[in-house]
Amino acid sequence: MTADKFRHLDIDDDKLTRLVEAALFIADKPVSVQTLKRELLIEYRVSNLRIRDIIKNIAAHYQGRGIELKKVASGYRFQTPSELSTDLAHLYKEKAPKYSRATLETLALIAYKQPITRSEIEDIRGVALSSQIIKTLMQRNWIKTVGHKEVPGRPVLYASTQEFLDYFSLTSLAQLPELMPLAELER
Amino acid sequence: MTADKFRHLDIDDDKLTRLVEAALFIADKPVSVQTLKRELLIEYRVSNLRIRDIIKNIAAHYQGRGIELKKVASGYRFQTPSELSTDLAHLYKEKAPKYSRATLETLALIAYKQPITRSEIEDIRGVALSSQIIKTLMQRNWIKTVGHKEVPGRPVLYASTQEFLDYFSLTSLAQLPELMPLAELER
Amino acid sequence: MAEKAPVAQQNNGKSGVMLQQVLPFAVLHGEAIVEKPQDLFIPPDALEIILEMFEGPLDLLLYLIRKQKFDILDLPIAPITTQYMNYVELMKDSKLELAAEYLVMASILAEIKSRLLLPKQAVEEEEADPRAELVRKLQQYEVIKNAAENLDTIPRVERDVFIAKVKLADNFVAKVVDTDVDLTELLAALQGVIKRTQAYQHHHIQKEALSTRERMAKIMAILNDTKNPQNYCNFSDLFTLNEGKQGVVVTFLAILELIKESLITCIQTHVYGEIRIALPQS
Repeated sequence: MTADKFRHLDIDDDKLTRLVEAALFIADKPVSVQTLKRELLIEYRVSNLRIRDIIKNIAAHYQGRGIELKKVASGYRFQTPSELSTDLAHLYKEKAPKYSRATLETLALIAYKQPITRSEIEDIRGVALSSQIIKTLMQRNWIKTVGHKEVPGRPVLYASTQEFLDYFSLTSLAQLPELMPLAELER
Repeated sequence: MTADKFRHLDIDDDKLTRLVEAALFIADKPVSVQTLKRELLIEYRVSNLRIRDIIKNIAAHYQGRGIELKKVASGYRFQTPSELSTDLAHLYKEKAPKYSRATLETLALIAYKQPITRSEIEDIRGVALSSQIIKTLMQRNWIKTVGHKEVPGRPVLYASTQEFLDYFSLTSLAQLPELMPLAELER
Repeated sequence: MAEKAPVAQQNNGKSGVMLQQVLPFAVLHGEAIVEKPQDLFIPPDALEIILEMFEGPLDLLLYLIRKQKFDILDLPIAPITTQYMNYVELMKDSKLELAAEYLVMASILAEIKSRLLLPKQAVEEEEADPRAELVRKLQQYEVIKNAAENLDTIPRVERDVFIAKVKLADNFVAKVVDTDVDLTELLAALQGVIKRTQAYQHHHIQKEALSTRERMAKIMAILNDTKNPQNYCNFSDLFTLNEGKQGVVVTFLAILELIKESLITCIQTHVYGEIRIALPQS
């Protein structure tokens, strides 16, 4: 056990549940177990395992309610179940942004084939890639640059981000739908 | 009953609870019964009384949890119970603003010419000293009062504290000018 | 129907292909388009929409192949090329800016077609199918096209799921973290002060003065200590032996300086008695 002068208070399950639940609700981005332990619970003696158990209980408590506790790439967050989306859309007069096929194809290429260069994207799609698309994806924080490919010109390599996974409520890239099986593709 | 051609669908209590709960959670501002009826439940046949009952049940469901349903002037909203504020504050750290040049000079003067009165500090700096600066330094526990100067008005004398030395990892005040280039001092 | 007639008439002279009774299925930049490529569905509104409908030559080719249920692995180059060319011609005729990629693809198709038409020599070398590279590209693109479509169906924040927002209680106050101050900042401030001191008072500040000042503050603190209600102490108590000669000198200088500044007074109640240092009686 680490001798941490801050972690000296005991906390019962009831209070721990209340604090964790409140923290998950007020955060403006997904909250990880580490964040809960390091920031919210800095004064309390509590293990990661116990925090995880508490989260599991909270998630169970919200089964079948108007909101659900969802694990995404960068942590846990409360969101509405997707089956309520049609009814809830009435509340939102501003429609969610729509993305063009070009943008979605570029995003799919970066997500599935990362790290990938711009010219590799252009090669597969068969058309030039507009800078606006890369800019949009960068501004949304869905893609990032992860260095340069060591070929002439040292082109930038793109990869997807945690925010991308969060936005699509995924915990990891492995959760992305499987690519169409085409045995001939992988030579 | 109004003959509203939109309101034709029936909705059971379970679904109504889920929708109202979700709406209360995702709204940007407090939600009124009217808003729920007019915007969220536009398609359903449901009375204000029934919506109010559902809200009452939701509020009861959150008794003793990490958040509570609160009625405010313009409607209902979820917020954290006030008794959790102290613990939740750990999640939101606010950096205090950087100290001004005036504050740092005042601190340097107190350290260097202690014990010193406020008007002596003003004389040297050539400008009036705001009370806020003294307050800031006192709150930080970097300066303290060490009595009064026996001149008319008996002004307070300020000196630096042990905490001030500790913060800057100084063993004694004598180290302060030593850290400066001697040329600077003797010019 | 009535408003379409003048358009047809107006375009009568411009388009040679057009028959008098035929209504154009699209009008673009004032020109009527009456012929459409075979097997290519063109929505009646405008050709620009068609151009936007396809993400490039690969997308268009895939459309043509899938539309006619051709086997992508056994690509019938001749009909596909004809249809593709029809489309490209149509786009060119309607003066739409055609992306260079479409023309490049046209020449690739033409080249494949001509190579397939060449009389088959005795199989001296195992030459690869001229279509192979194109087929591979089409497949590769189709996979990504499909992946993008799937990606678009995943529940998405703002569109399908909404994130809960909960307000903090009214009494909530964020923890304020103290400002960091770097020693160099303090020293810079000190330099500023010293410059001012010299400018205003022509003081010569020496290193010694500081420890005397520190000692002066310490003495004042002792006299003002709440645990010392009489506000005095014995002269001898102010000296600490283990500080050595230098410490004694510093303390003594501090006492002299404090007396000079009328901050303390010395009291001796009887001859040879203990000297007491006290705050001046006001």
